[in-house]
Amino acid sequence: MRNVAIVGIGHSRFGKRSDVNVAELAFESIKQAIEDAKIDKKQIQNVTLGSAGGWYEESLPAVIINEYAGFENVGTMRVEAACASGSAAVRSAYLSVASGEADITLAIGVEKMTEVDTLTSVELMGRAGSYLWEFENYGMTFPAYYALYAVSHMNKFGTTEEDLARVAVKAHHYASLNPLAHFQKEITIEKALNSQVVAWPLKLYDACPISDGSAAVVLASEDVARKMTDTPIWIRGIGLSSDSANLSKRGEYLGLEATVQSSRRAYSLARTSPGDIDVATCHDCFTIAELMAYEDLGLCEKGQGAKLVREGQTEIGGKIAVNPDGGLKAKGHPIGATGVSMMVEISKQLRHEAGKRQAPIKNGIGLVHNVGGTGHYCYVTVLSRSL
Amino acid sequence: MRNVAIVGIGHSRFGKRSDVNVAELAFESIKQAIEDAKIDKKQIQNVTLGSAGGWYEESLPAVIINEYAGFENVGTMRVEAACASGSAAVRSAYLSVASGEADITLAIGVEKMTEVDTLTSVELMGRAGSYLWEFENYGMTFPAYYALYAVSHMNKFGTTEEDLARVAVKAHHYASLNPLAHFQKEITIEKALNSQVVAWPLKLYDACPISDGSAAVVLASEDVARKMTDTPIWIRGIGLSSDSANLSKRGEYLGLEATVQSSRRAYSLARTSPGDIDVATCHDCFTIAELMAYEDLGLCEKGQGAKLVREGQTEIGGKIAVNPDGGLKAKGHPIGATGVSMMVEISKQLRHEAGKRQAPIKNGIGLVHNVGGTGHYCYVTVLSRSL
Amino acid sequence: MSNEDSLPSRRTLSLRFNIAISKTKEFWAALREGKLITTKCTSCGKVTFPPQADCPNCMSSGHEWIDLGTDAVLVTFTNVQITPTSFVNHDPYIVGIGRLADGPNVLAWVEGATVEQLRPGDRLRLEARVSPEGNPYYVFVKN
Amino acid sequence: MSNEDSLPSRRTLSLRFNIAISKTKEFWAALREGKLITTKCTSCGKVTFPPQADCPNCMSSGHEWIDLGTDAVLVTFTNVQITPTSFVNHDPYIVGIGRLADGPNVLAWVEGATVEQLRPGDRLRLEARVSPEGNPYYVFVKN
Ligand SMILES: [Zn+2]
Ligand SMILES: [Zn+2]
Repeated sequence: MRNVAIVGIGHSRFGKRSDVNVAELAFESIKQAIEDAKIDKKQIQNVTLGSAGGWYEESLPAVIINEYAGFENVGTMRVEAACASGSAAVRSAYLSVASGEADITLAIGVEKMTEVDTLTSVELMGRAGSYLWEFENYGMTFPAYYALYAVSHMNKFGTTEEDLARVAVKAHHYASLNPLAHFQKEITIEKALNSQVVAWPLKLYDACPISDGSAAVVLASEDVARKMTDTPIWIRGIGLSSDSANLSKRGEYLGLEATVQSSRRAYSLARTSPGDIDVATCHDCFTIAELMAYEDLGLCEKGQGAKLVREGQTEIGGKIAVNPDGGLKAKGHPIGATGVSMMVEISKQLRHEAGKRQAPIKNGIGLVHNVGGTGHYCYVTVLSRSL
Repeated sequence: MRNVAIVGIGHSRFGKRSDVNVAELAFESIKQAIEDAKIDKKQIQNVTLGSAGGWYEESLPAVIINEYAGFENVGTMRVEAACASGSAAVRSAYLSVASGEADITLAIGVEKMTEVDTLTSVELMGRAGSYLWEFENYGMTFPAYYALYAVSHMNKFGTTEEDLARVAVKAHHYASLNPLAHFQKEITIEKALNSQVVAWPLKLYDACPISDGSAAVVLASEDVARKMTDTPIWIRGIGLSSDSANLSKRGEYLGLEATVQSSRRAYSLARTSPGDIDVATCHDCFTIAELMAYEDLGLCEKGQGAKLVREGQTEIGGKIAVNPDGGLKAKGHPIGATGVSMMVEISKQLRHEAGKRQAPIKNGIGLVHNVGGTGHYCYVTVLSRSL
Repeated sequence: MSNEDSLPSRRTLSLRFNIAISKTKEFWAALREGKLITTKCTSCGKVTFPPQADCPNCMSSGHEWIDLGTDAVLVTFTNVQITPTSFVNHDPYIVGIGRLADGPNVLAWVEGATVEQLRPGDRLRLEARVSPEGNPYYVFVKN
Repeated sequence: MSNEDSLPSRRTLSLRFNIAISKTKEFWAALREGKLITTKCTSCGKVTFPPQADCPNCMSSGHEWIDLGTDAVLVTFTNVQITPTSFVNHDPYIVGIGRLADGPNVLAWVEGATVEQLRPGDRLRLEARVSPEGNPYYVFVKN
């Protein structure tokens, strides 16, 4: 297996992007990534798009985007792993290089979610479970799936609504330092606690917004990467796992087994452990998801997630900086873009290019945790500054 | 890059399968493939699903199918390359093994198309171009896109409606020998010529039916494959390419450039040439597509496709047996299943397990040609009996 | 065009799926008669809910239908306040996951209590219902 | 349930997209006034149709709007007899691809001839139209 590095990164502004269609939105990141890698786009041998689709008019978005960006006769496909589609795209581009099929590949993540109205968006997300048994008769929604976990976690471990609000406050704080984030303003615990209940006990400020956005990374083999840049960011290991489609088949609703499994595989591949990680993006589509991620990734013991956020241990300067970009919660969560966006953020952090939200980098190791659906998929990627 | 073989194959009956949902349909192939490979399903390290989706109720079909088949905590994703989604799934499973990420992987292709009515299906396929510029205002359909090629080809090369009908007659003949095919009866040239015009000059019998179906293959690394089976079928090269989303950006409408590019890459990787191939599955979603494929794959000179079928050179016993399984045209074309189904058929042919439709195998080399959309994607895979 | 910056499509994509239930029609037929049953593999004994004709454990397709049972314990729950388009005329509904005495979990609406009155561990009873459109479904009722 | 083997879903997924055209609104505004224009890259000179604000050749975003021209030659065509759901009230329509004198190809409906009267090489004229719903579009008319 060949070593593979991220050698170019691009990231659009996230938010309600009614100024662009899906191809124009993807182009913003593609252009940046290619310029950052200082290559000609003809050097890219294949393009993988991560996009869940359904929210916008194009049903073959990979070829739409390739045409718009001027990729001709390039190998391509779209991958879907729900909200982990972006990481799945990066894995595909990675395997192409790691196997020797290609030397330079591009992974793009994009979603244009605001082409449909909000309740249609709620419907599209609610259908992303086991359709007949969860949606047809019971109208489950994405917040409702996570609320089932929140109630169980609160009941078992004493996690409180204030604890969830703390995660939101942290996210909005860092988003206010990230010019590409959907939300640009800080919030207070009171504001979060007093927001509208969406799926009890989860409130509006416990949930990520519906966002448009894109991100892109150029990957290269070791030989090529070393010639291209002084700051390659190495992909040290990608662990992937999954769980049942139907939530009723899960265990205790205290955490996501797919996160446990995929992170253990990633740590093993990268020969690292949670204590070595300087900075992480955790999949905080809901505030409860971030607390469960701390536990499932092994950043703390099971049940101690709330304690970690109460003590500020996941802020910049704490034990480990989590979601210094604002996270899904406040940066936004354009579904297919999220995993690639996380790779971009960790690359910036490891390159010391994160500006006002730079975390201290000691070991040079970062983590990307990207969940699809309600733990249906999980992809965990370990990145590092050196091999 | 490690050598990779197909070591297990499975294939459902194609047709209007109102007796099964998408998971039950996929299960039929998965079970066969696992039994054929003589493995325990726990040995499978990751599962890639090829499915275009949209025709059936599940929006996360990969996890739905994994749950139904009892895959727990397995790495997984869905890939989409329109009608080439099946080949894209096989490539993904292949790269996982070739890179060393996994030793045994499973690629599944499935589509459950008959859960919507026929005109909705026509709509879903028509939208699979450049939406605003081809569908919103002009209502293009899938037959219409190919009809643009047919008219140009007929005008330039003198290809006739009878030539197209000959392709249909050949397809139905072989389908009648394939118990898993959608259509089980032979047709005549007259019947084809007199069928309803769908998109002039293409008629009902120029078009593949709307089918449900699934197929699956187990892949293994060389070391593992040699221990598992005496008849590994080696994946010698996968070439992939693409073309513009919007048909107006193409050249002369005489062939698919994506086929030309991807086949040249596949031949080069496999160190083979068209003359060495014993048996091929060509992407005949429409009769004109098979004739163009002959030319674009280099089985004959440009413009000579009709001559090849007139002379019977692509029948079993001719220069090269093309679509001995009945092809998309008569076996059926459950979109995501098709590429995997092609791998299954060529594996059966190379293993001498194709029964009444067995082609003579001289060089032990087979070809899978799988187009996505109207040449938007193309994947060409070379398979062989020996390395 | 209502707005120069966007073009509302004139074409609505309407998808209404005809879901195949042939292999589990016994479940729906029994439900219509007020009974809750599910599948048990005749090869390995695995009980599955939702019912499935093929065994996820041993991949055998031999199965028998057994009573699902109706006594359950509430594992977790939520109250869906923002409902999707196709439930837009519904009042908010409580959804819970209950663990049946005989094993499998079931996700369903919970009736007979407000969200404030519910706690994990509460005893529930699974009951058959028929929707106004005539579709059978099932709910938990708090004892 | 109309049939024991299938369960017609009670939930229709209706998707109608609000397509962003902000970056090419000049095209749609001109079309509404009967004029056909497109984009030309101010860095490399690449002319693109459909119009796009970012250049597929050099990736620069600087562009100007130029006349597309209206004279075209028919390259290929078809007659769509089986129409999709959202065109179900339409008569069959002829779609052609025309090559404009100044370069780019355009796909549009062809008016002024039956399918039997058309041949590749026919001369066409590109014209602006407005749909009954008020949406601007363009068609080829056979000269
Ligand atoms: Zn069993
Ligand atoms: Zn330019």
